[in-house]
Amino acid sequence: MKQKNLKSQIESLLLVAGKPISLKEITNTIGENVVEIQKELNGLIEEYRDRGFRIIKKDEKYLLASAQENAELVAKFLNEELRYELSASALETLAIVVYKQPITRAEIESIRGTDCSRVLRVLMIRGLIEEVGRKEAPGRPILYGTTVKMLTYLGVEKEEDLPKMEELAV
Amino acid sequence: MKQKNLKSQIESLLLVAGKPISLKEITNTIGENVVEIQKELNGLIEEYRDRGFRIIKKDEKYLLASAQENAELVAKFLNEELRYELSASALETLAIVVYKQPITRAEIESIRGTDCSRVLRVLMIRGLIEEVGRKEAPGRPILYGTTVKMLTYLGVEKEEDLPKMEELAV
Amino acid sequence: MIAVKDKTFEGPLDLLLNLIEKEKLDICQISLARITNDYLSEIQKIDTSNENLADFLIVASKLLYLKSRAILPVLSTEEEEEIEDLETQLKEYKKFKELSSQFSEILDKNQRSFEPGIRNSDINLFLPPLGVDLNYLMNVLQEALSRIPKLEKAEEKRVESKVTLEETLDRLQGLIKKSKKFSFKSVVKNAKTKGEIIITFLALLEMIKRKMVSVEQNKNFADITVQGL
Repeated sequence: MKQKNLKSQIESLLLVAGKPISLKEITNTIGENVVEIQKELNGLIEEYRDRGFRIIKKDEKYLLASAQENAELVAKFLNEELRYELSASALETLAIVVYKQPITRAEIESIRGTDCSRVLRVLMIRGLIEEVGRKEAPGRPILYGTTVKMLTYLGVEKEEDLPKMEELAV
Repeated sequence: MKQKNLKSQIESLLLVAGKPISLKEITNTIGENVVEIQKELNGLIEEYRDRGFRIIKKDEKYLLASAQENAELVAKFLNEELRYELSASALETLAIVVYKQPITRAEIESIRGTDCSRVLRVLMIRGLIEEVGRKEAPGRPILYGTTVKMLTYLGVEKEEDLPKMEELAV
Repeated sequence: MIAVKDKTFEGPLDLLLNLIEKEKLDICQISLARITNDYLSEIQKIDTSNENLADFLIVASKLLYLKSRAILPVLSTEEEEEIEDLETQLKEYKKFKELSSQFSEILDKNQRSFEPGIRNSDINLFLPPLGVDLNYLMNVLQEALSRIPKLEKAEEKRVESKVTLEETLDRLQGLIKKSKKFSFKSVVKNAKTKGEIIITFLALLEMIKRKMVSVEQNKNFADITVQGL
């Protein structure tokens, strides 16, 4: 009974939050042992795999989102494109931010060998990347990182599910 | 298999809608027999009885909400969140909505140069802005405006009394 | 993105990578030296109005360093580093190019999640920000709006300062016709950017290649005298 109750409470919080919430926030609100909560949360992640929900994990925070396999249906319902087109430059820049975050614009430009201000603006407006701080360096340049939206956009549950950089042979 | 699929589809739609939707909207989107959908929906209503979700039916529309028995927990969570003053980005978004209403999310984002879904959500939860209609444009995007309470708070009787902003084109 | 004939490239490194892969070479200094001429002839096809031309020229200058090392083996450590830089940079870039094409494959599956809809408050409340009035909001708005034009102005400036390879070539040809002989220093003394100097040098190389001029330099880093043929 208690377990069921805990699961129900976590579900309610995930739903009303509508944004990524941390294990700590859940634990503090419910006032239960963090190990128990983590266990229930992991159970929910599994359980949702054959439902219409999915739990997306980013930076130890959890977001209740729609199932990947219903993507086309949801896009139709929202009257939106399934995916807005991202240019090859934007995708290239996104990949750099994914694997090198937090990273400054100058650092991205030195990898790509070309100006990135416009693509960065596109990725910001799309919510795929965000400012995550300032680098302790002259001029204190902005540092960019990825968002949970990047994960929902690509349709993966967590960053670890993305292709691994180390596996690439050059 | 097909039944499960249908159930999953309905769940995804209820989640991304975030507001009450009609049986007709669900049926039209999925493109399935209305009797089947109704049956699945009833099944979900039953199933959720011992979970953290609840499907609330009002005026022939269905809303995915949190379970009543978790109401106290939900209120605690939201109050915790609302204790904080508005962030600089929330204030900026509010300013744009106040003077540019009715305005779509994409328009706000092109002014701010960054994704705004999260700040819009914060402003909506706090009762400062609300959906005021749809723009007659491709995709019929949602238009946001201030709530009557917010206008009153600012000392404005009606929207038309706000200082004109035409000279500052978007 | 930049269009070169029927292909588009995301930047100079993309073009370089493409040339190396076309020749089935590994990324190393020897292959970079080998494709230098191809690179130089490719960038001459670049639409001269492209604002990213300067980025392509910077890489061109690095390639020229590399090639000149074959002729002049004595280089400063700074120059050595610059060459190694290009090799490392290209290897790194290739990794991300590969990753972004893997991202493309993921996207092609048409499977994605959507965030939950923006919900009205589950508890009905009105919580206005403290001490905020119309004037305050107007200031915030004007500050937000003032950030847009700044971005456009910066781009305009970029476009203005651009000098194309074709234009430079024409100018140098004009000079040769008029005076038979000129010094390299004199033609770059009014250059506004490093890119302009590089482009002038490239134009000069092109003229040597087309056997339009001969050049003379007495010692390293001295002025170059250009003579019409």
